[in-house]
Amino acid sequence: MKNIKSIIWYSCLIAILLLGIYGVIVQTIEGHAVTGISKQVPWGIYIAAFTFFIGISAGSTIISFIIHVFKVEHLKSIEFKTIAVGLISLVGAVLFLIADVGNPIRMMKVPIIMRNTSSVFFYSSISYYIFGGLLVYQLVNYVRAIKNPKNEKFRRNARILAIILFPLAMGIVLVPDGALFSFVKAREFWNRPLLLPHFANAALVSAVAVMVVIAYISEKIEKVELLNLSAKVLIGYMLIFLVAGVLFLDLFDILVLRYSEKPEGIEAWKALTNEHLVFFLVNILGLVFAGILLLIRKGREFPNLFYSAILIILAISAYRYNLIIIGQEIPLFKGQNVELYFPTLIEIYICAGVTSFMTLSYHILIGKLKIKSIIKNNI
Amino acid sequence: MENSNRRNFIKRATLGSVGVATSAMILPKLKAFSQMTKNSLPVDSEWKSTTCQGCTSWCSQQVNVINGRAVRVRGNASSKVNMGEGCVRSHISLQQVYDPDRIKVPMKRTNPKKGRNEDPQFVPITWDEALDTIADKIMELRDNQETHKYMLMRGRYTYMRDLIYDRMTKIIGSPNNISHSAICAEAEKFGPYFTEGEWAYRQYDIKNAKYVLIWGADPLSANRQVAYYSAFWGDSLDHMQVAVVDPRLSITATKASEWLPVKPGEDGALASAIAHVLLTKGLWYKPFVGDFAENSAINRFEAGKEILEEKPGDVFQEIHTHGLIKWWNLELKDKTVEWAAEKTGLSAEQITRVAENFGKAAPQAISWVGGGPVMQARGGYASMACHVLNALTGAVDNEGGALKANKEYTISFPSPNDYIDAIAKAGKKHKKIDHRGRKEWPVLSKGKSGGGVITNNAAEGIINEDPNEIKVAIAYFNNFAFSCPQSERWERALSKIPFLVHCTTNGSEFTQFSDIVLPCSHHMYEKWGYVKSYANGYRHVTLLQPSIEPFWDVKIEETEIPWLLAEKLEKRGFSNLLDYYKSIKDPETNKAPETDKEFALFSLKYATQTLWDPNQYKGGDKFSGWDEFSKVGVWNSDPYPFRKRWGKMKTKTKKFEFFSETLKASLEAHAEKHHTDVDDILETCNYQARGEKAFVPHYEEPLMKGTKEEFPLVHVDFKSRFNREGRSANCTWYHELKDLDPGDNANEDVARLNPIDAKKYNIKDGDRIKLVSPVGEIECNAKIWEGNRPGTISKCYGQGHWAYGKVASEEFGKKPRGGNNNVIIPAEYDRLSGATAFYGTTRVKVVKI
Amino acid sequence: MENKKNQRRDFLKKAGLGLATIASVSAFSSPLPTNEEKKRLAMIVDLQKCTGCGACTLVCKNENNVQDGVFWANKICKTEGKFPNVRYDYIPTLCNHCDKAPCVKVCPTQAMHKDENGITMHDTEKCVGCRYCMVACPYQVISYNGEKPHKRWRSEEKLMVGTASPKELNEKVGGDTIPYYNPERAETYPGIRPKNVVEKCTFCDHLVKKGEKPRCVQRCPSKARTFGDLDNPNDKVVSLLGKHSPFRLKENLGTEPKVFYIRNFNPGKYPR
Amino acid sequence: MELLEKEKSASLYRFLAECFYYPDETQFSLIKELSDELIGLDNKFKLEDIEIDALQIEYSRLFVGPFKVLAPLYGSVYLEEGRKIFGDSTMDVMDIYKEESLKVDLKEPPDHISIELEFMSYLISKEVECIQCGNVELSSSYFNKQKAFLIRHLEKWIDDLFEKVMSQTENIFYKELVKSVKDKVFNDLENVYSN
Repeated sequence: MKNIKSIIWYSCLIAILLLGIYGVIVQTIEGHAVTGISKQVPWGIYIAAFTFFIGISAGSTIISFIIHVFKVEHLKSIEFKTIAVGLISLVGAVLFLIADVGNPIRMMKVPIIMRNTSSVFFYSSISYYIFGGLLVYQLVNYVRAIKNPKNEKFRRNARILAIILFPLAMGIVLVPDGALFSFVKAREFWNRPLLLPHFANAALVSAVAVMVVIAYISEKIEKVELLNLSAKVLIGYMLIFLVAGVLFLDLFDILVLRYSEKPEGIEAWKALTNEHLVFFLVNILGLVFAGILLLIRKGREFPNLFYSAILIILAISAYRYNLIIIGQEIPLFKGQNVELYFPTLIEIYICAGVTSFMTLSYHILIGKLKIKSIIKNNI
Repeated sequence: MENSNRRNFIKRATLGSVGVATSAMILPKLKAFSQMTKNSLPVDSEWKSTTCQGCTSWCSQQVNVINGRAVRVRGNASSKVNMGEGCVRSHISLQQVYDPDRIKVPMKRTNPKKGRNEDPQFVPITWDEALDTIADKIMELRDNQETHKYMLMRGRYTYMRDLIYDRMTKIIGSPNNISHSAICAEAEKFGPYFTEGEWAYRQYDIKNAKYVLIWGADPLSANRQVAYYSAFWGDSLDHMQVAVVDPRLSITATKASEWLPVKPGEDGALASAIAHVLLTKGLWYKPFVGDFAENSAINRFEAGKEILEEKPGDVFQEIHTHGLIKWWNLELKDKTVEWAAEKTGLSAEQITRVAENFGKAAPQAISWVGGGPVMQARGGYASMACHVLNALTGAVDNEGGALKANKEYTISFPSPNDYIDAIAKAGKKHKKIDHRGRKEWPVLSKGKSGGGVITNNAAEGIINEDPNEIKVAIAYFNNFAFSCPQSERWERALSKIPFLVHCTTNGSEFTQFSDIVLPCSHHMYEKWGYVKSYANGYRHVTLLQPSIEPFWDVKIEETEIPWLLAEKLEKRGFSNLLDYYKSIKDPETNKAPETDKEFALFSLKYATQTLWDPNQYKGGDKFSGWDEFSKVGVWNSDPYPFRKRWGKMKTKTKKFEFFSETLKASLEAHAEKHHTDVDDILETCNYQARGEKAFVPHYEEPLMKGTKEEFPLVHVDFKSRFNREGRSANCTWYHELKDLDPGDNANEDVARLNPIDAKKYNIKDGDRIKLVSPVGEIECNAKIWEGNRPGTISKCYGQGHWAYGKVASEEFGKKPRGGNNNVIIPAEYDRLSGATAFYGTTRVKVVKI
Repeated sequence: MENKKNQRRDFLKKAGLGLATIASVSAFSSPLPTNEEKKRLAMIVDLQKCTGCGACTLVCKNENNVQDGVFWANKICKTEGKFPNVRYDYIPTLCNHCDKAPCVKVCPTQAMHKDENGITMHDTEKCVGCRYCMVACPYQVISYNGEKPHKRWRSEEKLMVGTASPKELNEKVGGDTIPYYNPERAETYPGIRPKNVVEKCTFCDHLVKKGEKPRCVQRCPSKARTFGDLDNPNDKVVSLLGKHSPFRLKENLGTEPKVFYIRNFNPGKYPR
Repeated sequence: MELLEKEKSASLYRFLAECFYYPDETQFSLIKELSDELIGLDNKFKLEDIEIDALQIEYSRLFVGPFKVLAPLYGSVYLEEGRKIFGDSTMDVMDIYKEESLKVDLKEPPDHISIELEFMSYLISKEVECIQCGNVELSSSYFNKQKAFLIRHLEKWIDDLFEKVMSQTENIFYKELVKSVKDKVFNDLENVYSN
């Protein structure tokens, strides 16, 4: 029974991955003309997805830091997974970038050969190399630490690295990536001081939510209780706190857009309440309902915690999508038409493919390293 | 050592001494260098002079040919008319000449059935086969003594046209050479002719003008002299005010101080009111018109009051004009501003303001008459009403005024009379297929009854075999099945012609009905010819010259094709045409042409000899010979002689006629021909005037097809600044820049509605709609636009080709891209001039799809 | 000498690609630094002279072999007001060659860069295709080649038996993809830009280098454009800027654009 | 008759200039075509027997050089101390070209032999033009310019180049070529521009 389920699950993942590969092939041959991007909206769903996953990557690294440094014993069990998720979503985010740029090979050379130190892109691409490298090293440390529970050296290494990774995640992953947008003066929708906190907050909450989902699924499928009750409660509180933060910032944004009466604000508000209404509602209502779910007593337990996590993930992806797309759809000049962006099938294929690839990688990472059992033993 | 070396060299480089100079011919003049001051282009790059015929501005242009390819276009700086400038449409010609959908080889039809939905199933044939077939058909007519059943249709032309349009038709023996003039703007010439004796368009001296009142013309985007006016418009705005009368916000209106969004067809009312204001406020230009007699009891014009003169000059002493008091009594006295405000839908204040400022600017106050108010049923009188304002302000022939064309000295081709044989003579005697000169068709071109053409009515003639059937027809540079209103009639007419030849660059709607298709050269890049035009106080004669080698098997339709046909006819025992053509010799060598190519060149040199031959010099630019002329590409006239025509006009009275004795004579002659009186003629021809009013400029109500109840909106047709006549729709540049016509959208064909109407008929921006008129319907997109007069729907002409190429039609031969206005415009005419009505004639309703 | 060798190799590479014409044959050495003075090139558009005809847009496409749907020179146009008081405005746009160009700042690879005359140039060899410049440019004048340019001209489909396919025509007349291809463009920048990179106006640097004006300036039918050196007090641009009060697009962003506008498109002296 | 001589002289300078370009296929066939035009060249100069590959190798070896340019084609190398490119003499030629409102299009230093030879050819053909229009004053000014240019530039270094090439190569084409150039320059100075 379990076998059949997992076969179906894996074949689904592989099918989606193949679809993604097909998309990549088509896009490589035809060029980005097969996507929905235009002169006015040069960045589409890839960049939205990129911001989402880079946020998760940084967020889950920060969680691992919290677990490690504050010695949150309840969460010890997911410590390794946070790093794994951090690494995989970083790879995923970079894959989205690769899907997005015209010359991926050239892009890989950006921080090494082709440098422009005034470009934020330069710093964020450096950060992917450093951050990625350190994450791999951290992962190795963990594996070694788990495999050699006696050897304190690896634990110490892991702790030091966690401490190093935290500012890295905050400072060189989240900041440049958030800033990637807010530095752009041309798009007033992005050029706001509160964009970065919003961006970071959303990153954290989505990372926690992803961890909850992983924990829940592991519990259901692998029958391993990763989180005990107090851990769940702790996470529940964390989520409430973060969701509230994001909601407050959302509310602030809405008020500013609605009442500032700057043309961009009015246009953005129009977009939010017309073409982007669905995403907007998913964003706000998702967070509200997640908050409500979490606030009720059962909310800090499975499966309610899981449901709220799902809602949060949906809400944050909607937020990312709106952030990227509306920011560009607003006309730059008075009298100019609003140009709408719609992702094409090929774009959706590729997005799904990359996501499926990340899921598969996670399975392989966890499965092949046989860490499952080790953890079990460890606990 | 040194010495021996030198000797060696000298031996070797005696080299030099035997004919080396040729190497200079292989090499470009400069290779390592470029001239700093001049354009430095790649070595094998050259600018060749030719002419753009994208519209009838006919600007002298130069083509940059690099490695044998035309790459760039610019205005020819040697022209004093367009002065090195050219408008945006000149550049689109590159996409025309390099249009992949151009026809490469002659083709013949294999599907005998003709009709809109019949695929002609063309197959390629050789030129020989094509011309043999045509020659056989012509010989058959000649053998049967029915040469009058031959017909020649032409659209655009160069002045080489006479060789095919006139001489060939006459020598074959047919009266039926039908030009497109009447779908151009014949009515625009009507007003000037019957007031000052000039059957021609005018040039306007905006460099010196203080006020320009424009009637339904859009000189910054279409016809005439777009290049010249564009170049000086901006700076002229410093010293001139502009008022534009147009139901839609044209680009000229956006660059004007006043926009008068008149109700379609009511221009005449506005013109009369302005004249009324000028007279009642004493703003007319006295040195030209004259003034009240010093001892006269009456010394001003008062609204509603007739002025009685016992004998002319009693009360008012005119100087260079004739009949002012008659005009006032017959037309103007009651045409108050309030009356006009109601008719035109404009505010009385605006009319008064415009009229007063216009009058105060006299004599540098131009009344600029475009096609809009005149290419209407009854438009001839509007043409007069608008044009005479120029006389009231003294702008006629004056600095800062409305001028005629300068003198030029081209030579017409020799008379064909000696080559017209008995058969041809008999054939020529038949009546023409377009019914000109009949009672209901006065067509008073140059004052002569039946003097002009009624292009669009030829379709009726063909369909009804009235006066006779047409068996063989040749057409070139035209597309009547697209360009003539109620175009469906042409589809029926062309289907009826048993043998139709089309000389064309692209397979067009017209071509779809042809039996033989002959691929033609592109006028600007592959053709020999010349045209004339005028602006800036000059007239130029500009050459069309091949700048690139034709890359397909194409021929020049006005010279090479008739020559080749003449050769074929000669082989069949009818040598008159070839003999005639051979009589046109190269003026330089006095050699008769032997090939089609020689004929094309020799005939051009013949026609322009006085311009380039220093021994025959008559005026204007002087050249050392043909080579220099051909290199420069354009001849300029002497500058304009202002005020030379005052008192010497070619009218009956030699004066500028407010009361047109000239028109009176013409109309009376036409009436006499049909044994009736002028009133009867006017009634037959749908005019409202009776009695003497028929001879003064006056307001006539617009004549529109359809009822207001069923078709609530009035259609406003206009021309795009990208239209190379109707021929740019297969160019991608045309479509992607279409939004440069204010109100239009790129890559779309839109009909524009005012938001008020849009709300009334529940149409949203971007809706797919159908425009339905009493005669047809077209599909396009809706555009909601404030620059449109409520109650009207404006749509640009130029799209809606169902056959012109891959880009022009959605599905070639079947489905048009956009809508062709001519499908919904009814075949209506200004019968006095023969002009086809395009404006203020069509009522439509909008149906959402 | 090592340098020379490289240049030589470059040359051979080019020749191998069949790009060598007589003109470029002799160009096997790298350009040596010229002693020409540095300039601060700028353009002035006189909106009163401008008639909104779009010739700038079209000749630009012609000069630079720009594909359908892409505009290096573009426009902003708007209709305002209510009938009959309607106003139409038109502002031609192009790359502003900003002194503080946001596109140059954000470009990760220096593909977008300033040249010695203040022209914002682009290097297709370095371009990653990340489109950050497009996002950062406040004027929307950069385009991205999402596919191989001039798709229409690569087609082998014929309209009917007696016509040619676009490809056939191009081969017949000897153009490069398009039959009216302008080879001069290729002197400083790819004649037709490859897929997956951005492209934009270069102030016709290939013409400017030869002492000519950009093509849109040369061919503006209403002579609305003036082009010159801001650092040269005798240049016409300087005196024009002094005579009128110019404005620039989105000056508040501090990008220091070098395309100036003077006077009004709409000269209406009465309320519209 | 003198006019024809001048025309020929201009052609010869132009031809010699062409010979100093890199002999790729186009250029080589151009040279060949031109040499056919130059009736009277003796067999040594006939290019039929010369292999283009060998010529290209030789050209690269002599004038471009992978490591060391054996016989640089720039005047400044011979005229300036320290053999630098772009010395005062280079500036001088630039000025001279500028006076004629000519701009060097070639991506080479302006004192490259091809450019200088072409410039001579240009001056002579200008002179011819002026003679044809009957502009005596201008034509004689062009004549003087030719003389000045030869004396100020080509004469000064052509001999050095000649020596260099003669000593560095066995290639008949280039040997003959530099010889011809040198002969032409000195011959002209002695016979044409002597007074």
